Amino acid sequence: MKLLLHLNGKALSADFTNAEGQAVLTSESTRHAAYFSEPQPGFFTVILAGKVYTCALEKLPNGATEVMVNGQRIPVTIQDPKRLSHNAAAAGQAGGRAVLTSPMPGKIVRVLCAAGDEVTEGQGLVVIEAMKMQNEVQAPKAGKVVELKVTAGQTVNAGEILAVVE
Amino acid sequence: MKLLLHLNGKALSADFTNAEGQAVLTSESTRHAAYFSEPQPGFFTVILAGKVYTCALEKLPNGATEVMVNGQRIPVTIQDPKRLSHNAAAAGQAGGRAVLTSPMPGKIVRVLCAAGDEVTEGQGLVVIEAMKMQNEVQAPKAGKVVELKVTAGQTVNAGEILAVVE
Amino acid sequence: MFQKLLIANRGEIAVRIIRACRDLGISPVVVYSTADRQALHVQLADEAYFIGEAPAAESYLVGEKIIAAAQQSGAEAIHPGYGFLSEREWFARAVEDAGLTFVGPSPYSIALMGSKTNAREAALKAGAPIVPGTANKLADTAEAWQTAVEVGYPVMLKAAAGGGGKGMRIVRSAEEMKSAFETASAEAQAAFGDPSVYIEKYIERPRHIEIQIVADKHGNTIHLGERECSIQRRHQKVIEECPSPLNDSVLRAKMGEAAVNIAQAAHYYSVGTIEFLVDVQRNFYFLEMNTRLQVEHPVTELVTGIDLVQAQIRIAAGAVLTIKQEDVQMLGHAVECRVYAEDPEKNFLPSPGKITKLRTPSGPGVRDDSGVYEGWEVPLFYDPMISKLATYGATREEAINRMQRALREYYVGGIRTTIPFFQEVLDDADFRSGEIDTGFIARYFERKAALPKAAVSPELSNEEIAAVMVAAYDFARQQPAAATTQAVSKWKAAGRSAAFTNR
Amino acid sequence: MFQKLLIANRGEIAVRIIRACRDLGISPVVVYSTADRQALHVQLADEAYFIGEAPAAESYLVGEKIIAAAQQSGAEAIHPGYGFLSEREWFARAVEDAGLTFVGPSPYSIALMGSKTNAREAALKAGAPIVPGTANKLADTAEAWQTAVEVGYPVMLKAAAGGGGKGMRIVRSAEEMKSAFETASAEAQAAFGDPSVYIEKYIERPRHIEIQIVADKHGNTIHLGERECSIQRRHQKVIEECPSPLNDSVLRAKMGEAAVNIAQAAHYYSVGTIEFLVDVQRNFYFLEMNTRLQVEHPVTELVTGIDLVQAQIRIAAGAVLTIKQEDVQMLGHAVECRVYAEDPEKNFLPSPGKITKLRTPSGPGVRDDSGVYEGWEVPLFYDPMISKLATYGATREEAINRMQRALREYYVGGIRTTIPFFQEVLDDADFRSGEIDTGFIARYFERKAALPKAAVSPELSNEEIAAVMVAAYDFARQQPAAATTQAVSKWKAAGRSAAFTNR
Repeated sequence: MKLLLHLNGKALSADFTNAEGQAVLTSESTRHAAYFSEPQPGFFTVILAGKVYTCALEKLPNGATEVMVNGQRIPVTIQDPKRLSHNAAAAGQAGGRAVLTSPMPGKIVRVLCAAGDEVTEGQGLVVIEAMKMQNEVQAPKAGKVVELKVTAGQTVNAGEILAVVE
Repeated sequence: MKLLLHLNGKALSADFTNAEGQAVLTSESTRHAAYFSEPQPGFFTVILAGKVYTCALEKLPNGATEVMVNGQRIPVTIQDPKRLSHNAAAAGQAGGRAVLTSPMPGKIVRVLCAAGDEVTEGQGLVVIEAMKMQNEVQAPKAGKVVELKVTAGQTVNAGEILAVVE
Repeated sequence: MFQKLLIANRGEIAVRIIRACRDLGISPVVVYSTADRQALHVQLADEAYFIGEAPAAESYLVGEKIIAAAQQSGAEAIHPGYGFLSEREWFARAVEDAGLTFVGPSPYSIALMGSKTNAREAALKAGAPIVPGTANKLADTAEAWQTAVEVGYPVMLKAAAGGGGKGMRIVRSAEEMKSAFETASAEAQAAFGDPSVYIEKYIERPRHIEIQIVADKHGNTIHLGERECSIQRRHQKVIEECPSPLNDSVLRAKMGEAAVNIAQAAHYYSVGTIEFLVDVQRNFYFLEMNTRLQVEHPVTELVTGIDLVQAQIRIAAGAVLTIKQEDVQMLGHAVECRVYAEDPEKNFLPSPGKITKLRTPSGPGVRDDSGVYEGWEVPLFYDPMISKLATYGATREEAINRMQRALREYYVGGIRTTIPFFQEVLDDADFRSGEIDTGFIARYFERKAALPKAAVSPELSNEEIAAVMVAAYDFARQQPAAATTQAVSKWKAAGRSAAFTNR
Repeated sequence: MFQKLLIANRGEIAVRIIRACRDLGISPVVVYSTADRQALHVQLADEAYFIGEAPAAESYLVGEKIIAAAQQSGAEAIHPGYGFLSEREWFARAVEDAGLTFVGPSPYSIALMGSKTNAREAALKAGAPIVPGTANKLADTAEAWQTAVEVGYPVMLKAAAGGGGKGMRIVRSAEEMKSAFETASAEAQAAFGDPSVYIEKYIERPRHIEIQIVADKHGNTIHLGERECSIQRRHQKVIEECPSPLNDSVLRAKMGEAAVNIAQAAHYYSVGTIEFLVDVQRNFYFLEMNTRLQVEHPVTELVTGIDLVQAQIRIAAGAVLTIKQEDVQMLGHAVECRVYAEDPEKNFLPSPGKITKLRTPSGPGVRDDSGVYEGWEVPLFYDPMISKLATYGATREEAINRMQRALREYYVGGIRTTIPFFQEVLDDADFRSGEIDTGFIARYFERKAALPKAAVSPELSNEEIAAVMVAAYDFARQQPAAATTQAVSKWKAAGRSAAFTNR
């Protein structure tokens, strides 16, 4: 089948087939043949001209796909409207507007600013705690806190919006 | 729900419920309560009055169920027409008729008798090989080989009928 | 010897203590919180008792619940592990008052050495060199500023009740003091229920080297040599070794003697650790004593052949040390890497969550002390360490090579871990040469950032081809059958052939 | 040292050799058959080459294919592992003729010692005591009868080209000879491609004790002490120890010297093993030499600290032995259990099939050299061993206790294994006391059969209650939703609560 792929800053169109454990990837008119098997669910062995590549498939919460190949993490995007939109949503920055998102799941232990505050770049705005470690989320730019979404004591997920600085 | 159970030579009727990780088994008007969880598929933790029982569920090819409890293998049969019929089929002996079945998956390396032969009890009839080990299947009783189902070179599964002695 | 022992902890250390109990023929009993209903330590124990909600303050830090569980189970002793209640004098006392044995030092020794301020005074009395600074708990930022000026910047803020780097901050100027003081106090409060912090001089490029002590209740005290713990991030150890790459038997003897003196001055029994800073001239300064088992105890076990947890339990039961100082042999070399659920690419941010796939290393010279399993969801309430991986070799090089081999075999899916970080560090020239100090990781990341970015080659590497094949295969099998019949039929074929290859 | 090495084997030993390569910085290359496309050794290698169909005669026994794969990959050496081609003179010669290095002894030594008949003569020349019998290959049953009468019953039939108990039969009377001779010859043919068998005197209640030899290509030969391998079923080792429970340093020195003499008489280099029988008076008789790595090598590695596979590879590369006989230290005690895919309740019948669930042991003193993973289907074409589990302790008791702990943690679902058997044997009084010989298992099963059956108690034990709960839970969740709505809703609830406990 034909695919549109993006990985490591490369965009390529490719044709992929797999039958009887033999996979063939044709891209830029180059043909790559491999022995292809999935010994455990999500765990693959790809043998290219004798070289063994042990691959683990990882689906990220945001829907993106990463493949660990011999310990090297390679993000791969395949043409798929749903996922592309996802990725769009993930991009937090928009013009002069800076959206602060939580870098990890955790509990808000302190809020160091109030809506309307003028803040300087690097100023600590919120302190989050997870696994006994406190993490201070700082203003990515100088400006005004136009939105403050969290209060001390509440728990947040990774990527959840904390505040907006304009 | 009500169940009819057979295990370790005991037959009992019991009522079993499980909600919010709390399991209750009532049998012979005795009530047993436990913390019940399945940390991995088919792998259970049952805590009875503080005592921990790690259980692994095993489905045998013949449809029977066995539970490994802290390393002890306990076969459990629950009223279920399908399985009961299975077990009936499994019982090989019928009157003066002795059905020889393969004790393991493997390859028939030698057939030591022919259909119609008179054989003595304990006489070797077929030699099966698996994992580099040869195993001689012997006549369970003296009598006549009325059926011979296998020939040298073929592979058989565990429980497959090899011959019938009458 | 005890018939039954309760473990007042969780995670990998609870599993480690369960194993020591099995080796001694003792029946292990554990406790667990809501978050740990399906934890590995519960599955491996003989008995398990529920003690409360996920936050430690409602479960693993509630002494009465733990002692009640011990009494309900009929356990004769309680092992506190590390962290949680392991260095709380009141808990050790409460355990003894309940007629049970505390597997650790006496409440007196905990009170004396558990508080670093008292410990420094004790060390001075024992004639051990200490780091310049004052042992006083700071009342407020004002006092912090004043003390810092007396000691001279840079200074280190430390939690008085602390350990494991929680509540520690380097302060290089007066400006940094206020927020550092507040964060350190808050962390100290969160981690130990005590916000007290104190100040000491910050020594540049120090090695963190500690001495393992073993002492019985009959006055016999020996040391099992040193551990090098200089590889730290956020003042918390991530890689430890035994012996130190310095492997200086003269220094070992001097530090060992100082450590034994300090332990004896504290009337110490059980296993314990005296931590020192060693400067570039190989002067050493007493830092603190940990009156408990250390995370990094396996490297000492591998090199000395002595099981420290078994020794700790035997000592608690009143056994006399059978091994003399001169009997202690250090053979070969051991390295430990702490596998944390953290993202090394994001400044070691915690990465709790479900372990979707787990492959653990094994084979010669490899020891994996893990607290997790495939399918386990690492809770965000507790310490991020999921396993301590240790390797042993005849030489430091062999131990490191085996660690690289083990890390290569180790795969944890679904969460980020420090494994890729270790794979890079273990190949670092400075690390290989043993040129390390507590500033190693900071410099390592500076070096790494300074490296020129590799240009994107238009060619697909084999790794990229493999990645694309896997992603494409997964993408295709998710398409509705109708969409790509021809392809789907092929997946079916592949499925069949895959099935065949196993027959 | 080699840059790249090809491993001409499969299963756990291929994985073991891969790990040694990693430790030495050598790139491991493997070969695989149709049945092994998804095998663990393929997943862990740097390169893997397909060499044919599942039956060994079409793949792992085809020397040309293996040498061709080595040349294609650019490997400089071939490690044969054990079994398969490891003791085939022609293969060792073919490897050298192809300009590659054979990681093992010279073709000359293999030819001399690989055939037990020649080996017995060599041992006699070296002045080592041998078991009464004749070294001649038997032409037919008639000659077997005649020779047996000369030696005197009971006698042992043995495969001339054999090892590992394949093609061995005890014969206690003339009546048993015919079928025993035929089966032994057939097994020898199947296992080694050579039906030749010979006869020797069967010694009653002998211990099987072997000496590990290490010799370089420069004439340096040392021994690494003994291994006790008396626990055998079907003349194949299942439990091994180092040192022997006899732990007799005088006997060790005598046997070691005899072993070194035999090895030197054979101009032997590489690692190798001299097997002896030891009778109740502690007289020892040369049995055979295995001119290859042994399955049970880990127990020697754990006690001496020497990596035998690394040593073997270094020696093949021409390295000089740096360790002298007097440097060899034996510290502590190690035990190995061979985990076979066999049903101990059915006379150890092979139990190939899919491993539906796998939990492997870990922690202090535990080493699991496994060749399988969860989801792997154990093929019926090859040896049934799926893992060799070894434990180490300061004493024999600690090593055994740790083995019990490890076996308790070990769970293999979907197939039967020898794990439950080991758990029973390790608690056997005779085994614990070290009162063992090659007849141990037979007597063990007699003792077991003689035990009175436990009466069925009407009460449900806790184990039975747990089993019933699990079976009932599984039964209920398989019912169509309509059937038991009320129940099903509860399963849903349980599902939810289960989900919660992980958050």
